[in-house]
Amino acid sequence: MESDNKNIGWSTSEMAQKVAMDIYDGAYVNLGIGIPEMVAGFIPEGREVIYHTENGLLGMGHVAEIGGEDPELVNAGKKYVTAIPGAAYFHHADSFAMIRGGHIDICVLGAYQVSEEGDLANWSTGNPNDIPAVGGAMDLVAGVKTIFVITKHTTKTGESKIVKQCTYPLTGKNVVSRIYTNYAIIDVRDKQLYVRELAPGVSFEFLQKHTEATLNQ
Amino acid sequence: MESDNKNIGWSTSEMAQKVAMDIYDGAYVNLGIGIPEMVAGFIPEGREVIYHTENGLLGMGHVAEIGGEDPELVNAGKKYVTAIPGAAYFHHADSFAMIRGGHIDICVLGAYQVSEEGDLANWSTGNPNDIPAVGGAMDLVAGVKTIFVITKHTTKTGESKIVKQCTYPLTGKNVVSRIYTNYAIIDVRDKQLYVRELAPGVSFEFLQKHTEATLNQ
Amino acid sequence: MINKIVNSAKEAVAGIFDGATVMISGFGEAGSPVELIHALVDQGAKDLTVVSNNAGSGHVGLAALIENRQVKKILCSFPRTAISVVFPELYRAGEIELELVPQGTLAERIRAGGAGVPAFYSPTTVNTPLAEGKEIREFNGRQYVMEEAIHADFALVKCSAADKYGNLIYNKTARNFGPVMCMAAKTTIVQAKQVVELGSIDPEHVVTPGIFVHRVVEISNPADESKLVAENVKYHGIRQ
Amino acid sequence: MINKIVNSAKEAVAGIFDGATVMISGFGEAGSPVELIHALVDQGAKDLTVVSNNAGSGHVGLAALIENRQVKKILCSFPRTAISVVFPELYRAGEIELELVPQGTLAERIRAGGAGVPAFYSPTTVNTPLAEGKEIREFNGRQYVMEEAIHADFALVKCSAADKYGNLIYNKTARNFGPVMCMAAKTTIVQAKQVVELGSIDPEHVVTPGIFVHRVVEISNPADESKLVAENVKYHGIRQ
Repeated sequence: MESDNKNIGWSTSEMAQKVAMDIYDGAYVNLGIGIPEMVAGFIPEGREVIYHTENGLLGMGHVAEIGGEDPELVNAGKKYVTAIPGAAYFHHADSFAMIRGGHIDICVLGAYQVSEEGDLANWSTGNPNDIPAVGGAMDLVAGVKTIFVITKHTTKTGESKIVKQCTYPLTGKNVVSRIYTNYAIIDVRDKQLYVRELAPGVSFEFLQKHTEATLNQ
Repeated sequence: MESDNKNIGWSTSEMAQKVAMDIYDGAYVNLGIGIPEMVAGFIPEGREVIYHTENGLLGMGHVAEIGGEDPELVNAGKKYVTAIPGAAYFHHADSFAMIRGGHIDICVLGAYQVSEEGDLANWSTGNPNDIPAVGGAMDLVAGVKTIFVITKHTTKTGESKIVKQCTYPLTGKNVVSRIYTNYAIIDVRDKQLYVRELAPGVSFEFLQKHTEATLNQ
Repeated sequence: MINKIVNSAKEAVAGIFDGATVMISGFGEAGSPVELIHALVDQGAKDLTVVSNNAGSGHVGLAALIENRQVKKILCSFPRTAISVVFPELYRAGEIELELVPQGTLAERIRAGGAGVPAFYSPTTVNTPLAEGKEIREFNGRQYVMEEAIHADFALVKCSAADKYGNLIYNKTARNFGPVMCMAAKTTIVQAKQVVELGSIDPEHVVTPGIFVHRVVEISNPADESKLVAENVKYHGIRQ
Repeated sequence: MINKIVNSAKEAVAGIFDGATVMISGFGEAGSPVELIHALVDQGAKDLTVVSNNAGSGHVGLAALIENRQVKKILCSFPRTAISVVFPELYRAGEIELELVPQGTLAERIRAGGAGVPAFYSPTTVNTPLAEGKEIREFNGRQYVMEEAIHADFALVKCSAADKYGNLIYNKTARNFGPVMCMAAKTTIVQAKQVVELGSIDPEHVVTPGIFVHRVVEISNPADESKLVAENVKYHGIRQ
């Protein structure tokens, strides 16, 4: 496939902003490490969202200011963070009870691959030289009510990340609700993909051409 | 069988005192409702014992003084109690994690029947007119390291409570370690009963005569 | 914006439907949400399945709910108390069902419901009549019984203080089943002795994080249920 | 009389034997009991199975224990960090075993170990390679995997304050695995930033009740592990 066209589609910030628009007032949200963390910066005015970080904090605030870092107050990505008034600390089993028990409303995660049926692969490329590491990803996709994926539409080498079948080891099967890429927002419904919104300059045909999976309009 | 001879053996207080003698310094102890509660009054000087009450308190103190009762500070028998310095409150799942997880050292319970093999029946007489109620008894016998039973040797009608096989519904199988009655202290070892101590005026023959189960000297 | 505080017990119990499963906190009178239960008596939902450690005392609280014939079935560990009169009468008359569950199993099954664990193994009840019909399985040479999670549509819970996010703290042994019940219900309804400002509960001291709580009503002078029972007060609901 | 306070980290880790299973608290550097781990490096017990969320960073703490070839196997959710060098090298050389466990499953398996639950069912890992070889079972139309409890001979845990009964409180997100690890070990060894008088921890605020704790040592100025890692400090033990 041809490589990513840099001139069309959304920037990473715009993608994060699109995700933020879909996070409703009062939602309990867990943001994955990396690009998903950017979403918090774009929540529209007037919406109150409570962030859960699986290492034991509900009511995570912004990243700690320089000089205000506490090595015992970190998020799941081990960044120094803060806690808002009304926050709560708890231990790991209680934290994952929130996740597994279906109490978290939305989780935003990155992806290596998402399949037509909403399968997600985001923890291992299957490369035997990599050290296997899973963290909380499998717990999140199994437990959180709604899983949003935010990812570049294609890999650096131009391959589609939205595939018929994941070739990388799965994080979870039939777990993704919506995919936000630089080209489009795509819903997963009844094990099929429906394009919800196209980025400026992206046509359905262009999108399908850059997508291995079958898309519906 | 002939009825209980009131003139020989230990009083209930003496039985409780005998149990107390076997509670070692530093033990975490759960006392059942009723006569077992008396044991706390007889712990020898110099021994520090921490009492667990399954409704969510470790470090239970004495019964509340008149006027000092707090309806939200009760023990498993719903008596108003106090908490010692160094106490901790917790919820029911954590409380029974202590029990089921084998963290409580000793539990002292009453009994309807104890069998030769250490089976305990103490929650139901099987009478269909009784309202069935089990509370925490089955959890305690399944989880606590050492189960002591304190009970009159015979029923009001003179029947042995230490039996070959329990006829009442079981609380647990092979769970009792030691039985304290008004006539004797009896160990359960390898599914057999061994007399450990006889009350004043009680001979082994007298004891066996009042005991359905086979006793070993 | 997030504000879980409602203005009355009536508002708090709104929407509890006929046939719902309702968890009710408390160990005997300690921690029993009397005002919420009485609001449910007034509200009138029936054919309820109630999950609670006991089956009520006297003629108030859970006993009043049972006496008002709103409860079809109860799951509890100890329905018999010195002053329980309502449940025993209906039970003997075959007018209320009972599922007897050991106290620790009850607590753990509720926690499992809240923690997304559908079933677990427990040593409790093995070789007793309460294990009948349940799967027995051996781990490391010991037998265990499989116990399934308990979920509820609603939980009625009493706590000492709450904030508008629904963070809760409790008082002494009135904590008991509250925290696990908050976790296991679709809609958790709490009566708090005090509603406090956001941030006044130290995040280290929160017992129930707000994520588990949906509605909070301040009942600043809750009735002492044990006193009501001792005084033989009867609650018949505001409609009678 | 009950007094769980010991005088040194060395005394605290005494008796940890070759082949023991050792749980180590911490999420990355937060909550990692560095001084206790270094005392264990000094003590020298080997062939250890370690249960910890990560596999250490830099050349201190858990990484130093691994580098000193005391660890045969590790159970963790995330052995790979930006600055983990020791584990990856030994793992690629086939000199250390890894059991990869999802973070929530790890926490729940440890809690199960402490709570007397030999196994439970979880939706996590179903249809993934990490469920391979595990029992799958359906409840209410959904598939779950059976997970077994994890127990340990010892737990090394860091907390913020402790009293002589072993009651513990923690600091912020350094709490993480501490409370469940305290429950699941035969001997729980704790380093506290402060040892306080009995009664100075409010019974409502205790996070780990003393029953789960066996030895406490005060380390009033614990190293900031993240700083040691950043400065590339290497801990080789006092014998070298």
